[in-house]
Amino acid sequence: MSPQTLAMLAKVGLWVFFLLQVAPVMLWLERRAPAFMQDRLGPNRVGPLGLLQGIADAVKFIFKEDVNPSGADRGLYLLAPMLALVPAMTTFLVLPFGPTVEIGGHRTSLVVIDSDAGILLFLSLASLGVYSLVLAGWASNNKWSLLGSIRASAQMISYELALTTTVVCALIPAGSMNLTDVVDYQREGLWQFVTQPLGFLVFLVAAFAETNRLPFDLPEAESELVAGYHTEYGSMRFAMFFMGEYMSMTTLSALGMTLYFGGWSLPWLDFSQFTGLVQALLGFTILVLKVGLALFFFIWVRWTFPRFRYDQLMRLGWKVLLPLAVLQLVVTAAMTVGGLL
Amino acid sequence: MELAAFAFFALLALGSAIVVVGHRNPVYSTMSLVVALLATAGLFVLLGSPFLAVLQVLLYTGAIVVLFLFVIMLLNVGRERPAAGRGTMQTWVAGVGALVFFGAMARLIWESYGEAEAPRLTEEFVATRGLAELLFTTYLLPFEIIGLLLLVAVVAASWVARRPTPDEEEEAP
Amino acid sequence: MSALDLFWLVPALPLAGAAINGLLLRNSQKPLVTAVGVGLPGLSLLVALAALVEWSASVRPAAYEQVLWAWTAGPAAFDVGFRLDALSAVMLFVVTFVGFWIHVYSVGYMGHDAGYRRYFAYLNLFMGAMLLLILGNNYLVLFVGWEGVGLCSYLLIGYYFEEAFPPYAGKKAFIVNRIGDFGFLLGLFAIWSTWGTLHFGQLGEKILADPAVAHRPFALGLSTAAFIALFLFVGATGKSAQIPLFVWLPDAMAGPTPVSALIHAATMVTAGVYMVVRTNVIYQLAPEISTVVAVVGAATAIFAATIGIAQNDIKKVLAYSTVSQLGYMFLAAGVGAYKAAIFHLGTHAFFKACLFLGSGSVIHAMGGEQDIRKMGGLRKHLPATYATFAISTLAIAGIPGLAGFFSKDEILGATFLAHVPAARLLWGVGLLTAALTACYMSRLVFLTFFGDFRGSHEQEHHLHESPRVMTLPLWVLAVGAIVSGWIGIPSGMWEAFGAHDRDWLGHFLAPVVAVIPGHEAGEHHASQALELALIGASIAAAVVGIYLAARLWLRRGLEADASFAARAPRLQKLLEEKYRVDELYDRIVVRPIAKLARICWKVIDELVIDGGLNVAAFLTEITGDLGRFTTTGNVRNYALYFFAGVMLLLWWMVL
Amino acid sequence: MTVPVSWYLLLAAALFAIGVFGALTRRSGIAIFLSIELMLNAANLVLAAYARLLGERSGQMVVFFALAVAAAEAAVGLALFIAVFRLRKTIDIDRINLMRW
Amino acid sequence: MEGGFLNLLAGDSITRLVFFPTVAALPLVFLRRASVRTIKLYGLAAALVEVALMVLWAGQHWDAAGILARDPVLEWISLPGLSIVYEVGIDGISLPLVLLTGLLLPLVLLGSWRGIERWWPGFVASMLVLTTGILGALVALDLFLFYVFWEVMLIPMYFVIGIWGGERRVRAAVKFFLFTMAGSLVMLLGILWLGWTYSRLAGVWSFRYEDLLRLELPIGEQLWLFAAFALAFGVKVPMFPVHTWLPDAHVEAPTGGSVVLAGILLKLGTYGFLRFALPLFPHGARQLGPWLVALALVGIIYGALVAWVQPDLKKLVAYSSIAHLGFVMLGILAVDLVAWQGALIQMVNHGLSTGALFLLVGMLYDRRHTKKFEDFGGLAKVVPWFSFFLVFSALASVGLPALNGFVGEFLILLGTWSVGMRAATAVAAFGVILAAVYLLHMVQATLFGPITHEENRNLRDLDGREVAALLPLCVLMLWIGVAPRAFLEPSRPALESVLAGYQARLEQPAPERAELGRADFRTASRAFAAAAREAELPR
Repeated sequence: MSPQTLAMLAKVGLWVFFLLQVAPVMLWLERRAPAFMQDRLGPNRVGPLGLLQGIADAVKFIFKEDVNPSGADRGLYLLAPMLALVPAMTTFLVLPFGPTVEIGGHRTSLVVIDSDAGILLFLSLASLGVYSLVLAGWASNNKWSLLGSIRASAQMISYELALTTTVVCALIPAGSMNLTDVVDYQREGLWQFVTQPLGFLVFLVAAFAETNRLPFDLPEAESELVAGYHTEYGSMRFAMFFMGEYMSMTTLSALGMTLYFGGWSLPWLDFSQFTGLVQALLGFTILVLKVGLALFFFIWVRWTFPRFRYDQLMRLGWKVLLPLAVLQLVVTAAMTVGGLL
Repeated sequence: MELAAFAFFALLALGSAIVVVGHRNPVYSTMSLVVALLATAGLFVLLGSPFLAVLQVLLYTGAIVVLFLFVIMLLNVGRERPAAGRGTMQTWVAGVGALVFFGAMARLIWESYGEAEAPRLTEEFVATRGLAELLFTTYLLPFEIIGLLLLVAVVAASWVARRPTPDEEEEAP
Repeated sequence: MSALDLFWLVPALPLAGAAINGLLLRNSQKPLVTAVGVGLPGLSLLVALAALVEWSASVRPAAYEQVLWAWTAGPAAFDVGFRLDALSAVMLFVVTFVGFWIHVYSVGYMGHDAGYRRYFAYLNLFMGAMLLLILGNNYLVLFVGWEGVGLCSYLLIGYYFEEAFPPYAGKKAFIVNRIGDFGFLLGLFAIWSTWGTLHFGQLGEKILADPAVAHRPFALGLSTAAFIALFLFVGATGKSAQIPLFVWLPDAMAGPTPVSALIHAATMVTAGVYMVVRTNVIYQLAPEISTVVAVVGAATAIFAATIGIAQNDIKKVLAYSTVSQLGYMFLAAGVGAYKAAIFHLGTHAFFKACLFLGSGSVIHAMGGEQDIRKMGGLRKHLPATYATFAISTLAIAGIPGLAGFFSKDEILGATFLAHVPAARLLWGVGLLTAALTACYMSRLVFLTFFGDFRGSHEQEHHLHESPRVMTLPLWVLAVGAIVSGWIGIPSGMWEAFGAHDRDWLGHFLAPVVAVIPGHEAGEHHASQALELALIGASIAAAVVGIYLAARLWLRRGLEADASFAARAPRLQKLLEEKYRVDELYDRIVVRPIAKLARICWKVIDELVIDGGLNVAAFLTEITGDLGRFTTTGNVRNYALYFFAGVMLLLWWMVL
Repeated sequence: MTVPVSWYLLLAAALFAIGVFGALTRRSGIAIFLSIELMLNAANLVLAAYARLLGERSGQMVVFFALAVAAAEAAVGLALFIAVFRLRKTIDIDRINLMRW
Repeated sequence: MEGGFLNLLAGDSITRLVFFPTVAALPLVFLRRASVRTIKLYGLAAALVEVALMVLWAGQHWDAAGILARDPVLEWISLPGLSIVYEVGIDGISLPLVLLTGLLLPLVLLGSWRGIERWWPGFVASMLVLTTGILGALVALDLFLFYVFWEVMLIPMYFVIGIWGGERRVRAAVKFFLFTMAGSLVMLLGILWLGWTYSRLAGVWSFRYEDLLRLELPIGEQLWLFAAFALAFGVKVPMFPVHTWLPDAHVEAPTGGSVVLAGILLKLGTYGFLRFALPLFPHGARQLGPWLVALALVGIIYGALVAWVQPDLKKLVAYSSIAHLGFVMLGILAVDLVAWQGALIQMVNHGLSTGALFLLVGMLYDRRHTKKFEDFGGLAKVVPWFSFFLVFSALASVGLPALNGFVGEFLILLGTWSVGMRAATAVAAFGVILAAVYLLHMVQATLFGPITHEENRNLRDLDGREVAALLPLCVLMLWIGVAPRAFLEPSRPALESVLAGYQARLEQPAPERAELGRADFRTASRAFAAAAREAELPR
């Protein structure tokens, strides 16, 4: 087994481990944090501070009977939840969590795929996420679901534009689609949320929409569509959507951090003083912490804002965010050309 | 190694393609088209342009095909009713035609290239940079035009698909 | 400013009169209309006379030319110009003089007619055209007048257009004339293409310069001269009502009587003769055609005379006599006696005009009645008319001392002595015609003025002599009918009585008749005895004719006709129906053409051509229908076609 | 070992042929559309293959443009389908023969 | 280029003459709400202005030599290797027809005053645009341009017949359209062939009259091309077998339409022969000439005969046009200066007399809404002025000397005879007889005889407007008849030069393969050559 393969496996493992933890943790957090905000307890029976609540839920999901709604298109009905995981489980491939380091006499960059088209890969994989929603909604032969998925796909396609544009903005100064370069660029200069506040804002909102989080969670708006595209899903399949959503939140947050908050780096912290392995772990930890903050922010927002109406959503996406993003694009391009960045 | 990859993707592409044209259920067709496209993307990688591969995924699978699905749902297209009557004749002609076409092309290709080896992939051939330079120098004008085209397409689409005004409604048969 | 400079006024004045009367004046302004309608022709008469005097004083015998403006330029350059020479001088006098008096007469005759103004407009127009005809210095102007008079005769014949027949008659006249003009035109073309000019003077010079040209074979196996002569003569037959184109003249009597007098007796119908004489140089170079002219003339003369006997319409009789007299003139022209032709033309103008006006006076008195069977004994009621009518009749009959005698005798003499085949035969025919003429004219007189009145009572009741304005012209013309003969007493006659030749008109017209080098045969002088014999013959003919008429109609009145009808019904009917020539033409010419026309329209146009097109259109539609089946409206089919196309392309490019 | 480019071409031809067959036989407008996309894809493959064979990137450029055009075409085409569906309540093209006679 | 064109349009130019009517037609779009009367007056005003422009132009450019100006040449469509130019000019050949067109325009509007009931703006606009098309075709010196105008001419006429015509108007309009198209498409092929041949020899495509005149084509090509052109023009003329559209078109067309159709459009055919078909393909013309002569003669006799038996005034006049145009064709095919002079003047004559006749028929139709002979008779008593004008025009049409018709016919026949076509002349002259037959038939059946229909007893006589429409025509008829020289002379030099070039090219045998003619044959029309030197293409 060649060292390259070994390193590769190591990186992937690291990510997968992390991502798998996200869901239960978030499950807990999603309960406790609002409780904390609303000055109540939240789940605190299972384990200390109800920390094991997630485990319990997981067990519940696993052992629940899974039902196949009548008239559902079985194949797709089954396929949909798995697809939900695809983007989440793949997009991290291009996220760097450290500089290029020397481990065991082998130089390796701390990113799974160190590709020129890295960010594109991220986006394209992320764009596959919509399929799960669409298929889920369609396959489960339920008009609520269908509506939900239609909304979802429309919403995601719309906001992808804004998102992608802002991402491009973030890439321009670094002059590379390789996220490693982006991070390096921020390490030398300012973090980009300073230089591109507008872009960051748009990115943020778009990210919420992309992940169907409040205030943009219309696809699964309980009050209108019961639960949207995954109305008919239960047990593990539902859990998959669940995990998919959190994972994509995570990866998207990670992307955001990488683009606007210097990714794995910290200011005034010189990695080169550590050994390779330490660098790797340190970088990863920093990234995870940042992502954690972001996730908390997600929850925070969720319990802060009311839900948008569908037409408002669309209008916001097309008539506000997209223009703003384009504006940012122009500005950034101008500044870059002008040498300000 | 490459051979294996090629075989994998090629078979995947062919199989899914057949499903695309064969399956009665438009959603299945669409999904298998996605697969075919992804397979093609893989082939693009093998052909030394990861950039194209990524674009393929981003544009086709990410946007276009989603649009298809979207429409399918919007119109709630059910299973296609089986071909009947004149269709069969059509089918035969089409099938034979397709075969002949393939035969002709195959012969043509084989006679022209046979086992011709492609030059080894070089770093700068694979690199996206070269492509970018080409895009923003030689192909700048087409690039802009394409942009325009897309704009027009969007406007046209939104116009065509608009909800018909009452008077148009009544002239609908 | 001499009169000759104002020469152009001669035709211009009547034309102006026509314009004024036709376009400016109103029906209500009758006096003014009269003043213009009669005054301007009178004026032009005066100008003409002045010009004649001045010309004969200064220019004569040369011709006076006056070019007004260039009609066309370039290779085919023609001028609008006038020519005054002996020939046109004679014509000018006759036309203006007779014409003027007929205008005067019309004032009375048409006095009560609603279309008085229109009538005078037409009449003036005619005068103008006629003057153009005779004064033009080239064939083009002549042709302009030629057609102009044709137009006027058309308009005047159809003057009473509310009735059915007159317009028809007018149309007939115009079209028949057109047929003649067809020949005339071709003749002109031949002249122009041969000698490159239509100018009388230049033409004469050119021909005489090299007569050989005229003998070159041209077309239809004829020499140039023959061709031209023949076709010009065709024109003449049309205008002057000769066989075969005489049919229009009798019908032309549908017009007002003064018109018949002016146009269809005195002036227009003689245009053919004038033209032939004008072209005598060519005719002299084409003896064979001259013979044709003579024969046609003679035939027409006898033919019309025979018809004249059986007619009962006073104007018809006169019409046929006109035809036959015209025949005389052509006979003369044909045998080369051009002077005689013109001479007879002049005399005839007087007495025939007088006769027509007289008949008009009779008709006037009879309240429009024209049938002599309803007349009789008018002598008492219309003394003046009777007197003048009788004089003219004697004149036309050829009673010695009167105009007709001299001219007719000269013609007969010339014919007898002419160098044409069967001259004697022609002479015989002429003589017979003379007798017949005397006969039917006397019949006319006897039936009209003698015997007792056969008309209805109210007719008899308001029989009255015409007003002075009408009788005066009658007298004037009657006098003319007497004296006009004296100016041209033929040289033959002088010789016959051993007197010195005082043929003033002959000498006057001499320069007109071209002398062809190599043709100076001339008419060889006959012996005195022969001349006397000839004179006697013609006198005898006249006397016999009158005697016969007296025997028959003076004594027996209408029974004469009846018994004749009883004795030879078929012949009588044939004559009364004018040999059914009209019917013949109708059957062999008009109907077939009409039929052809219908066939062209209905069969060729609508059936063949349009039908063919419709067939084509139908085929197109069929193919379209077939093609239509390919457009199933099914996209996949279209796609399949498209794909097939691609395959073909592929096949073509690859394999 | 490497794969001869002609194989890619053959594959593309096969894909194209399949697409053709689908386009000609399917009744659902959407399905036909999918087949067409398939053909387009095959064409892209050919282009890329030639780019590879000739070591000339223009082919890839063209693919790039082809993608964009495909996007436009899809947008308009689908819009058309929607419009047609509004009128005819079906996108079974055997039932949509407005162009008939 | 546009700038150049606009400058021309603004300046004192042929272009202005050509396009003024169209420009004048534009405001009608906004006048849609205006009252009919306003529209009529506006149209009339525009027409009169056009006439004024023409007269001024003619007055300025008049030249004893008859060489008139041409506009500077503009690049119109210029692609590498292909230059189609906008090139217009007037010489003695086109001038009379141009003036005739201008003259007829206001008269047509006056004549249609009452006849046209609906949608005057459209009618006026059609007429104006039609005028532009006609003038354009008359002055175009680039065959491509000529073809464009040729078709432009077609469309308004199609509408005029199809919208304002009688009850079977559409059929007539379509028939008219198809006939003309069928012909002109073949001509288009011919034109393209010429351009292509030229490009083979000169390396660059060109459709300029100047350039194409240099082509010396082999006899075969000449035959085909001449046939193609002859078909197009022959349909327009119309010559015998392809004439059947004319009666229908005329019967259905409104008065104005008929006038323009007979007055000018038909002349475009004969003009085409004179300007293009003969000079471009001398040998072809010489070989096919006799056949066309035969057709022309058939047309003369045939048209006359058929006219005679028509039950309908308008149809009679229509068929008479066929006969008259037959004369013109005969004259043109005689290839003789005199004959050509006659043909040219005869075109004008026919425009005047037939125009007047159609106007009169229209006026009668306005009063009685019928054109059948059996409904008339004895009108002379009721409407003397109408009768006067009718007889006058009819006589002019008959070819009575001292009226215009005679001048043309006489010169034509004279020329035809003098070039040795005697039989033909004889036949044609026979046609003159028939002309008298049918026209007098018309006059008699309409005006003379007893009044058979009571409703005819109290018809209105012509009013001032109608007289105003007729008087100019009649005056011209008389004037041309009495003193044609003034009308013949200006065009003689142009005709002479065309004739000279034609005969010069005939002297050389047709080459085996197409070639560019030598310089001395360069242009049949020296007049244009001269003008061309000033206005060469800005290279």
